Amino acid sequence: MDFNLSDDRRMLSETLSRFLGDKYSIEKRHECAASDDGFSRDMWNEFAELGIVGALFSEENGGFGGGGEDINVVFEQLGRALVVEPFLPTLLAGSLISELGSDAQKEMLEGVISGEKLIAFAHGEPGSRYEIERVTAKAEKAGDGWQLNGNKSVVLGGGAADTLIISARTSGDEDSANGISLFVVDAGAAGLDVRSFGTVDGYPAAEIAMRNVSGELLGNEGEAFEAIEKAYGRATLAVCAEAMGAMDVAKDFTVEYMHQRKQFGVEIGKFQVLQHRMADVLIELEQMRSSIINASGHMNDDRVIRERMVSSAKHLAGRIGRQVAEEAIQIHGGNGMTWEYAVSHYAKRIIMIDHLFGDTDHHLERYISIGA
Amino acid sequence: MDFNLSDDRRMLSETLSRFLGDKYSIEKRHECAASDDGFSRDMWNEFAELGIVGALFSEENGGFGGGGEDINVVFEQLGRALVVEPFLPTLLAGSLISELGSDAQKEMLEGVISGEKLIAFAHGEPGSRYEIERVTAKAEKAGDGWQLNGNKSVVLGGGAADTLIISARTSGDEDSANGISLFVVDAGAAGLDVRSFGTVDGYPAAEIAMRNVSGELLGNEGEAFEAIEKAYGRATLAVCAEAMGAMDVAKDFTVEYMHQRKQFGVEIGKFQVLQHRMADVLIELEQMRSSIINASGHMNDDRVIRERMVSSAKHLAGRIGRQVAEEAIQIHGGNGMTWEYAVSHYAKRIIMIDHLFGDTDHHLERYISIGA
Amino acid sequence: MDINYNSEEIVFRDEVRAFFAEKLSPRLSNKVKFGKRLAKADMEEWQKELNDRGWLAPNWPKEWGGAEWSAVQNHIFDEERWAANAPQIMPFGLGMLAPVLIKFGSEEQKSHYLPRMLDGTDWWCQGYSEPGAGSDLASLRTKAERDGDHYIVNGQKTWTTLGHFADWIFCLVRTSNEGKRQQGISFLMIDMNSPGIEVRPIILLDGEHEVNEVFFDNVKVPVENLVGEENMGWTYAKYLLTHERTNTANIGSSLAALASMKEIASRQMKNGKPLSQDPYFAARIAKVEIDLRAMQTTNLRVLVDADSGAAPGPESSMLKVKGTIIRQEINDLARRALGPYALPFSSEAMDEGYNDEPIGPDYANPIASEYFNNRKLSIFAGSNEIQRNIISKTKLGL
Amino acid sequence: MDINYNSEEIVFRDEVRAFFAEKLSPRLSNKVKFGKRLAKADMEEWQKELNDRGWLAPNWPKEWGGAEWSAVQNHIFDEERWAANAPQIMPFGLGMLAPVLIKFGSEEQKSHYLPRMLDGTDWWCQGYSEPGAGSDLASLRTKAERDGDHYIVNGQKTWTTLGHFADWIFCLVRTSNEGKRQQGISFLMIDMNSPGIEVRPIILLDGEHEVNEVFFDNVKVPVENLVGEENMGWTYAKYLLTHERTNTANIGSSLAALASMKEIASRQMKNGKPLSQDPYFAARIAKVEIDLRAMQTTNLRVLVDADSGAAPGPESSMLKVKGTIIRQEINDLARRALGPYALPFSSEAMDEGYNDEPIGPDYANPIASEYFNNRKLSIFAGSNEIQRNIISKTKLGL
Repeated sequence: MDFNLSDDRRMLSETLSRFLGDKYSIEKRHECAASDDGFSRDMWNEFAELGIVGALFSEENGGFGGGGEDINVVFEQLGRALVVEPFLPTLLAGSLISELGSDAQKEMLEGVISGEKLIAFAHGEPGSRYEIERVTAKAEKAGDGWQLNGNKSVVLGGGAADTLIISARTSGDEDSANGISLFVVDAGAAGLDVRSFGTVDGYPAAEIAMRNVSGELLGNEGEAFEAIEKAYGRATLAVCAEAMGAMDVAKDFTVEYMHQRKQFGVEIGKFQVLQHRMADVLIELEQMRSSIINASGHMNDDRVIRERMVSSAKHLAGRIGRQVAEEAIQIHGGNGMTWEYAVSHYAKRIIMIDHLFGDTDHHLERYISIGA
Repeated sequence: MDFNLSDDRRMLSETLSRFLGDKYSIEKRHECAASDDGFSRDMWNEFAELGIVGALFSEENGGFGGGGEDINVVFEQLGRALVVEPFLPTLLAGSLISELGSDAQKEMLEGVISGEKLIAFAHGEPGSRYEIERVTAKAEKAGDGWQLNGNKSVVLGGGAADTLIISARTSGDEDSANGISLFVVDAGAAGLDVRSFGTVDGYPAAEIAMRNVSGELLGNEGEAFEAIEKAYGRATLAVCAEAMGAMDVAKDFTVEYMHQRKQFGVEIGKFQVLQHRMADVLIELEQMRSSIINASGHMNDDRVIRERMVSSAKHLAGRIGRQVAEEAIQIHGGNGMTWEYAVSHYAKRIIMIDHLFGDTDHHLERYISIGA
Repeated sequence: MDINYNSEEIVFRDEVRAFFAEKLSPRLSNKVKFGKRLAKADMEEWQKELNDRGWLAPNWPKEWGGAEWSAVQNHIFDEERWAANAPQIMPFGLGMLAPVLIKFGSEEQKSHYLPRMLDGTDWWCQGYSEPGAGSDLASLRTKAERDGDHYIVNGQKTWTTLGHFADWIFCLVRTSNEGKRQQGISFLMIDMNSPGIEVRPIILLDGEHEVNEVFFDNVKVPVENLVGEENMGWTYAKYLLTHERTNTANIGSSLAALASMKEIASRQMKNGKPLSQDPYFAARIAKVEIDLRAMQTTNLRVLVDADSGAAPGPESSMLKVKGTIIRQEINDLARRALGPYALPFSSEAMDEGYNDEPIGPDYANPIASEYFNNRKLSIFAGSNEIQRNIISKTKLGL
Repeated sequence: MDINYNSEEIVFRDEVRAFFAEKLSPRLSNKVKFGKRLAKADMEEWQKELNDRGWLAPNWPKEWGGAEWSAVQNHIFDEERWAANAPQIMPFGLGMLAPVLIKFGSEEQKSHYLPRMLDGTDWWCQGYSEPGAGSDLASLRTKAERDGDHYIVNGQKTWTTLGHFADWIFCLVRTSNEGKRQQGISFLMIDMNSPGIEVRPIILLDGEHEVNEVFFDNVKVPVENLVGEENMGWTYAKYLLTHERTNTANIGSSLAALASMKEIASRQMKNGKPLSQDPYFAARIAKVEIDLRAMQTTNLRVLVDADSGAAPGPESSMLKVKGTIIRQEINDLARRALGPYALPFSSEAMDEGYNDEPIGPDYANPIASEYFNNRKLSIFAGSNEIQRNIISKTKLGL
């Protein structure tokens, strides 16, 4: 039993942390988020040069990592700086291409890892909520290829992606795990309508409508569910780690504020109720960290243990996240309500992560149903 | 809108309060609970003489009250003194006799109100949990009367009752609301096996086994459910009020202790965390009181509103009860764990009320299903 | 005991309902319902309707144009106005300054300022909070020095709600440093057009501008703008705070928000069924609904007491704490109900003229933003921590 | 990083399992499983088995008969012993006094007392707490005055667990009133058969006798029973408390209780189906299971750190707080699971000889009683409030 990072990963973590400290202030972050793309292509290239994108891919796919711990290390740092660049879409789509892609399809990963090519995964639909098996978009054979019709919603990084991986049903009922297929679609494809928007916490996403859009099959027809579940599992772990980083910073801001801010002539940190509430926050952050360790440690195990640990972590991220975010704002008082104080943006990110890949209730239910 | 007690009820409350203050110390209570019957027949006679039993019955049935507010007023005071005498069994069985009894059957109420006759209602079964429509005990016609077979569990006041009202199925599936009948059974009836025991919080109850026991029908055959639900509603309101009284005392003990007890040289009441936790207790006690007012105010309204308000109150009694009882013990520290400090007995009663007539989860679910 | 409204109260409620049905335009109620931004003109339009009916300042004495409603009537009106999605009346002039003027102001002040509040000539804002003060009001440092027949005011106020709409501000200012901190405070009315006043927006975490910082740089204020006596401002401030007793529990707001959240939950689908039928979500709804129903009765118990002359004491702290917890819980459930569609947010979509197709369901856009904005409820107007301190001190003697 | 036990740890775990399978009698494990009272003879029987295996004092140095287990080994043993329903080893002599003697005691003391702990000759109890002290240990008032080659001890100790079984008690006593409260405290070993000692039972809220008051009236204690130096007792006491670092999180206990509670929930019926399949109850179980699984890893992280030499600091406070919350939540779920059958309680049914048919299911009788009894977990051994104070001071610098 050993809970220390390997030397490689500690270096990765430190490199990224130092880079973000130098280059990614909260002002810079707001600037990236407020730009037309909703992120900075220059920053993305710098991240890629630094090898951070490659850390999400295995060596056989041209990267130098790709394991659960790599995801943890990278995303915790990204969460600490509220990075808006498209790591999450890259992880999602990249996992699918790595898992299912033909040699020809995998060729695009080189461009992804070098930062030249942006990818995203369009899966959720207006009526699917958090159910990953509910797919109503349809794909039909058309000549040599396939034609896609339907709608995809809240596609992370969908607006800037050069290539989209899109799920569509080729058979089965609309909530059946069988019969889902994946397609590689060029962003410029005819009939593809991409409407970009920002999320309330400042990240770029898009709504996508497809009318007879041409796509190329990725993996076997109708058998994509398992790979989708795995990719979602990896992305879920990623946002848990991202939440962990953001929560840790929000906690630090709050403790610092408790030292600085005076009320009735004394530091508010001297008020025992605030002390105890922060002690509880500290305890829960350790619980969060432990559950992430469990999820990443079981990332390559059997489905039942793997997905139960993923759902445990995401359940806690929602529950603990709300506690941490709300305490951070409350203890900052009015200042915590302002755009100016960075803590408010951390709180927003922490809360909104509850809406990615299933919220705290969804994952509690999933934990129960997978175990049964 | 008027939230004051009428003069009559204020007098009833004050009379009972004064009587309990004089005659029902915690030592006396332990003595009553530890006796063979699990309560004191002498005390019961005194309560009856004082008119407290009669307050639970309407004038047409020989009492002078019987409304939701009478139940509240009486049981809140009983809760304040942890009275173990059989008010609850009397209320349950008495409600059924009042509602369904023939003139001849109602004659026994005179003896009940005067204290001479003890009654109880045997309804729950080993497998019924909190479902009032689940009845597997069977009754079959035998000559002029009926013969009962089956088991009844945790029958409050069942050991000392002279007459039992017993539910049994005369038709329908084991969880059907239709087909349940009630029977008047003499405690000395052949084939009736009554095993008395005490509850963990000190109240007398019994397990009952029936083998060809003779009973007399109360009300119409197969149509008892509605009356049972109403009687349970009244009893549920009663234990909510009882919990209210017990919680209020537990809160008072705790506040007093916070004033007296010193740690690290200061009154523990000066510790802000304890102050805030008690402030929350105070707030929740007001919520509890409001929900009891709502339930008693709607006691004669349509089923949906009446039962939703009853279930609201019982849901809160479980949720708030746990908070109040656990805070009371925790703040009393080791002393709160001892038999000697009365607060521990209040905590036990508050918690165990959660197990009477449906716990906090049961009533949340019931609130939802009744509304839908 | 009678937990129902009596016949007079029911008549009143029906009158209020009829009024909203007749006078509240669908344009305005839709803006409120869908979380669109209200312009100053919107609020003026609605104030005029209320003023025409004599209900703009319902708690003023009749001689000044009020209606002398009971606390229960105020509560009924509040529930109905939320249910009807009517705009909120800004309380700074009508609900906060006015009672102080009526009780402590000169006859000249009353007859000048009160009518101008009613007819919308003067918009008021409030200058209580200062940077770094938070819930510790008495720590204020904005000072007013007497110079002939003027005060010269220097300092800064903050969290000034809708200060950018206001013509006037009433302020607590320090006129003396002697004695306890609560002494030496005066209550001044200041023209927002005075030279030396600067209003700077504070952008909240949801990107909205509703509060401001107000800076005073040698602002000249005529001495006749002093309310009551010099150095007695703390008394007036406390009167103002205890007078403002309705709505602390947010009952009307919570009832309306609960209904709207339940509507959302019945339209959002989970596993092919309405989310409202999901056992977990139904349990969350039921819990808050049970809490709110009890809170409504708790609030009415306090109000009925108040109408029979009991002074509103620490009960209002209890209403504040639990009322804001319930209100915030409803916001939390609303954002959860939306699932992934809580994420998209468009600030432009909150403008009246915005006509693009919404992203996701038409009710989705403001929901997450409201969740964040309403975190203020447990912070502003005396944080819930301060309220618990008050409860502990006054109700428990600790 | 590797979250699994390594091969040595797995070998050790299997050894422990095999040992329990072979040496723990069904009679004893059933008593533990069904919450029956353990007699002193039961504990002695089990201690002998452990001593024969060399595992009775696993943390002592090998020269004194210990096994020098790592923290992780201790954890593994604890999980396994709970899973096997083995009796708890009373820690007062073996786990608390012994480390102090080994570190600070004289050679004579070590060679006299340590073997007698192992072979069961001496049963020890602990004399730390005093009435009115609670978590404020240093406020102690029991005094020991030097009189020739004896101390004369007067005062009172309380919460003395199993004091009625004990041959010896180790006590903190005041030998000087000079300096700070923490100075002037000495660490004495006292024969429970000494004249002037009286043990009075404290009956707990569940009616059980497990703790006592111990009164000292001019009790003569030979000076050679002093451990270490006079007036240095606080140092030894603190060493004792920080040394006792395993089990703070109650992981083994909670895992076993969770398994047992789930078993109950699968046998109790609700609406014709096992309660464990009810969505509400299943959610409650899942929540605590998720918390516990994370806590297990949190605890192991701390233990692995401890094995690599890091001093156990405020982490043990964090483990204590959350660990007891989880343990108590499981107790709460167990009582809920029983429904109405949580109510009946028979004290006699907890005796070994009791053979009457149980009232309700055979697992029901002790459940509610255990819920109440385990409220102590958040009170004893430094209340959770004290632990949060420690966390705040040490981890947050507040």
